[in-house]
Amino acid sequence: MLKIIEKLLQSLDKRTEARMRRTADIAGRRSALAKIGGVLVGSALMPILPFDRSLGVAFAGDAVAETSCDYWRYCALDGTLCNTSGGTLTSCPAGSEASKVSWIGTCKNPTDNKDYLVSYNDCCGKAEVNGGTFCFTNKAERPGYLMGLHNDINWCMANENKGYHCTVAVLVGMVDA
Amino acid sequence: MLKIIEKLLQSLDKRTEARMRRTADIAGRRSALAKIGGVLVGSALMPILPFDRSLGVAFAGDAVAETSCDYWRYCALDGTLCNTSGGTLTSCPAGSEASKVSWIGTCKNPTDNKDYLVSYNDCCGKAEVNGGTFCFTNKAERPGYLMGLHNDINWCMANENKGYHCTVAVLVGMVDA
Amino acid sequence: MRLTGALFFFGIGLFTMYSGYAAEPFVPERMTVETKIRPGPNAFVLDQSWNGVSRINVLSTGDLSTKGNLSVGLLGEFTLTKDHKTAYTTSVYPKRIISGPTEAVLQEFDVESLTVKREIIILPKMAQASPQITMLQLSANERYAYVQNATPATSVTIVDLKAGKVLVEVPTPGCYGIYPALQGNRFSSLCGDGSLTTYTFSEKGVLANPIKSAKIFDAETDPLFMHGLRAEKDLLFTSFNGNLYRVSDATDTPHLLDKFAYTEGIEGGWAPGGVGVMAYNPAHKVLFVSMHPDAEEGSHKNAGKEVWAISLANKKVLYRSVVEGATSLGVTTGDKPMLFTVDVDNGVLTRYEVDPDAKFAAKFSAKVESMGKYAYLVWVDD
Amino acid sequence: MRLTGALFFFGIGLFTMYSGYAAEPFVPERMTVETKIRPGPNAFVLDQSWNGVSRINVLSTGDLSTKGNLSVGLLGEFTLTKDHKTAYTTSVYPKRIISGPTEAVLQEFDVESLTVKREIIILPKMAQASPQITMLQLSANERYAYVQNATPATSVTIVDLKAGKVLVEVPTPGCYGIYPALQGNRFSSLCGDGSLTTYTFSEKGVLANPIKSAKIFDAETDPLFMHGLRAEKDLLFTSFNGNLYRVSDATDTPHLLDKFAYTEGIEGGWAPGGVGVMAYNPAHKVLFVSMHPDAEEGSHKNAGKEVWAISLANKKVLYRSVVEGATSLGVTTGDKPMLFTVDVDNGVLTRYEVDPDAKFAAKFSAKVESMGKYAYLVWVDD
Repeated sequence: MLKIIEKLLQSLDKRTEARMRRTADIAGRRSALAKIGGVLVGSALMPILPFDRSLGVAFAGDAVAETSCDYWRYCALDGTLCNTSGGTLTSCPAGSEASKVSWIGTCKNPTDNKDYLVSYNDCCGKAEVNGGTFCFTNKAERPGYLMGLHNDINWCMANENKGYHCTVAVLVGMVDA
Repeated sequence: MLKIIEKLLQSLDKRTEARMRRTADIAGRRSALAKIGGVLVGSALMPILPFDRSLGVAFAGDAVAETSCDYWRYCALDGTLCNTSGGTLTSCPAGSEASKVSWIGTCKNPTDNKDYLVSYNDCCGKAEVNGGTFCFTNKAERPGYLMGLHNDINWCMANENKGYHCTVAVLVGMVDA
Repeated sequence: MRLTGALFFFGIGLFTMYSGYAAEPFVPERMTVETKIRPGPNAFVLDQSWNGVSRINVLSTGDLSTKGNLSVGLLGEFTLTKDHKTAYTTSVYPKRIISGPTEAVLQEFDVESLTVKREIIILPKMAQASPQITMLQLSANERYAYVQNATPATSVTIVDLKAGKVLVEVPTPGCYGIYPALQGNRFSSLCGDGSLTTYTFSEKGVLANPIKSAKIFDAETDPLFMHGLRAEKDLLFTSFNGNLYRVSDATDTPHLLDKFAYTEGIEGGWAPGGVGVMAYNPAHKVLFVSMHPDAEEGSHKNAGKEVWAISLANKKVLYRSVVEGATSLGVTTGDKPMLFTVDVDNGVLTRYEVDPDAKFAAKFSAKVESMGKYAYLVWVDD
Repeated sequence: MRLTGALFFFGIGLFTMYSGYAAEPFVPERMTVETKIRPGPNAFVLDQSWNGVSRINVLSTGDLSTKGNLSVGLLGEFTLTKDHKTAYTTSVYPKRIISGPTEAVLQEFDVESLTVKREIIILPKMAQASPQITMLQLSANERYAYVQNATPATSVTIVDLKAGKVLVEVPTPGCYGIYPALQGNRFSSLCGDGSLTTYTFSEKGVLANPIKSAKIFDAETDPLFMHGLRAEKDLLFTSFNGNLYRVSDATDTPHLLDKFAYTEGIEGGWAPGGVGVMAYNPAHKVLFVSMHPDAEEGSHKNAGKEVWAISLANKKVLYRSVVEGATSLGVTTGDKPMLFTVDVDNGVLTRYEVDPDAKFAAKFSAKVESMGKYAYLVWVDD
């Protein structure tokens, strides 16, 4: 599993490297990422995917609250939960903006016992609220040499407004065993 | 006692008002203050007065440590003690700068049972150290309409570098009963 | 392991995938951004920083859950329009945060979306003061913002919100705090000589001569808290000693209307203390004051151990409610008041239900912790 | 009351006054500013902020008293010259602290006076990363500073400290962390494919082709912590699982020299954890590692409950000292090592005396609390 992500990231890195030699401009990088598409580019998904909370509903029987760090989706989340900051499990609080890039966790859903890819997007442009729930879990987290699995960094880094506000956990893929 | 300080402050205010009508420049204000001289202008004292710690020595028998908020000089000190921040009772820590203006407390020295005027100067241009001792005492403290007795304000306000680092307590006068 | 989601990384437009598990389709979720805060009345808690972002945390007065925040610069001050739909802050953004040239900024926020609508650069001499409602106020018609300055000589910057720029600076020597008049381009300020002084200006920024009241209070023996409130047409102030001053600023020269000691005849050395020491409920003409016992010179910032409900009509203390610690108060204006307290010592916001049929007793109903290291003031919607 | 000091307010040049009390003259004190910190070895504790000033608190290793601090911007990183007389930081100063354009700045400090000597503006793509020693390093001759970037694509900014400006940006795709070579204009970086890649540049900023090692580690099954250390001529890394890798970067192509499992045969599921997980004492060739029990996938940032002393000579664990909690370690380099730990969970800096005659057992000797909410790393003078 990690190897697959690793390869994807390497591929990404090679393409961006080539691009970087042409331009060091952030907008340039952003469009390079957008062309490759996918998980690292949260905002690129937004116009394409319809909003769907069916998974949230399906797992409503889950004993662990979505505002608890023990909730299954948060297996590699280093940050403050957006649903304790004015947002929801998958939405940023009003007045903040979605991070353009994100890191990925692979978490097991206790309901169906399957592994899901979770995109941990930061919400940006504000300071954290006071009193939000801070989580610090690191399952399959890796140092920055596997950047897409790394959470010791501000994932608002690619936004114009880089202040860290909170983190959402968005299901973006499923791992078939 | 308060009345005297009040009058002095009013006098100060009237002069600075006149000056303000000529210029809103901070440097201008600074020199106006310097001409009036005295307690509110900490830095103006520095080239004039020889360093003298005799009072500190005289009160060495005092039971209360100079790093405790109960030390007698700190009767109206809202801030972090410089002597727990790398400085001393009357000196700013290295790399910071003395505030150009200050507020005044009147504190009773238990050794001679006399009241002293204490100039609480802030040290400026750095953030507070972690782990410094924070004191919050307000004897004869007054709202900003008696600005020279007011401690709910950043007394680094007249410095170019306004970051609040810590506060010293300098004896500048004695009250004769 | 095979990664069903692998297509997802590369395939744009092909986002519905099927897992091997049952026949349930996997639909990737979409990240969104809330465009509005959750509906319902808000509490605004100001957590001021001197070396980083100051925050105004916005909470539901219903369940005290967090709706979001406004993030501003150092030394943040805050105010709201009368309809509570627009918020203003002043704060400073020095070049190197704790050093370098200071840029002072007035920011205008839409409360419903918690977004910055605009910025207006103001004079960098803005008072670098602890939170006080009197540091930032709006004019009667909300066209002007009044910003307290201190260098330490005091003045007020008048910001023309229509033009989006500073109109004029008003010298207010010896006076501090801004109390806007109910009408006109006018505000008053509390002065160290015991007067209230009124300042008037024209749309073009021409200043009239300030008008000073007779001596109203004695700054040495009975100093007033800055936290003055509007009660009907008058201004209310309390002294450190527990005297309530009712002042009129309706005519040209402000003047004292009434003064009474609400601590008189009550044992225990009680006195008001904190920052936002009073809150006023106009529906019942009842004032709430944060009170601490064993008062002495220098105890005027002590957090309240009780909140006293005082009838302005008969000048009596109606009820003394025990509270956990109250640096500042806020109260709703309607018939069934909810009282809020913040305690800067422990960062707690607490809600109390006030019962008008029980002499305005305040009963604890909820609290939330971690409102910040410097949570000084609270504003509440009805 | 009569104010003897009244003259003082107005009289310049007349500062010696006599009180009515005895014959003791009152001499007004003079406020001063320390020009140097108190002498003696220092500990530097980095408390990083993401919404305000990051601090490097400077303490005496002798009594753990505070000597002062360096105050820098958000996301502060820190390093020292070999003689510990000059410090460098990188941090960001966005226009509105948490929003607006980012200015990234390298700052040079004189340690003895805790003053900023100069600023160099660097690329704003500087990695907005939690503290890691590998984010900011100096070249062998200390002429260049290496700054880690991430957008998230990774690169390194080379800052020419002689010229006082950025020399060149080196793309380091798939690699992260900066390990300067012992000689020349060269550094290496750890890569997700399990290699170490070496980058060389000329004084003019011309980049040589990067040289990638053979695969040294497996990022999935035995990932390395970023916190690599220099041990004599080699680089030391530990994996999450407790394998110690000794790598040479002395020749053109970096290569693995040795690898051994220091947890082998020890019960309890111990593994290294934290941020600055290792510290090395060259006098004895002993490595200290922060270890936690019951390790599992995802526990690699857990604070250590023990510090293990490992002999590099015979590849054995010499002693397991119980500690209160250790996120990062620092150790003096001499004959009688002092070990320091910081614990980011509670902001505590702790000092231990290490006894070389007792198998390098570390005995608690002092601690200081309140080192900050994000006190991640510690550096110590000898």
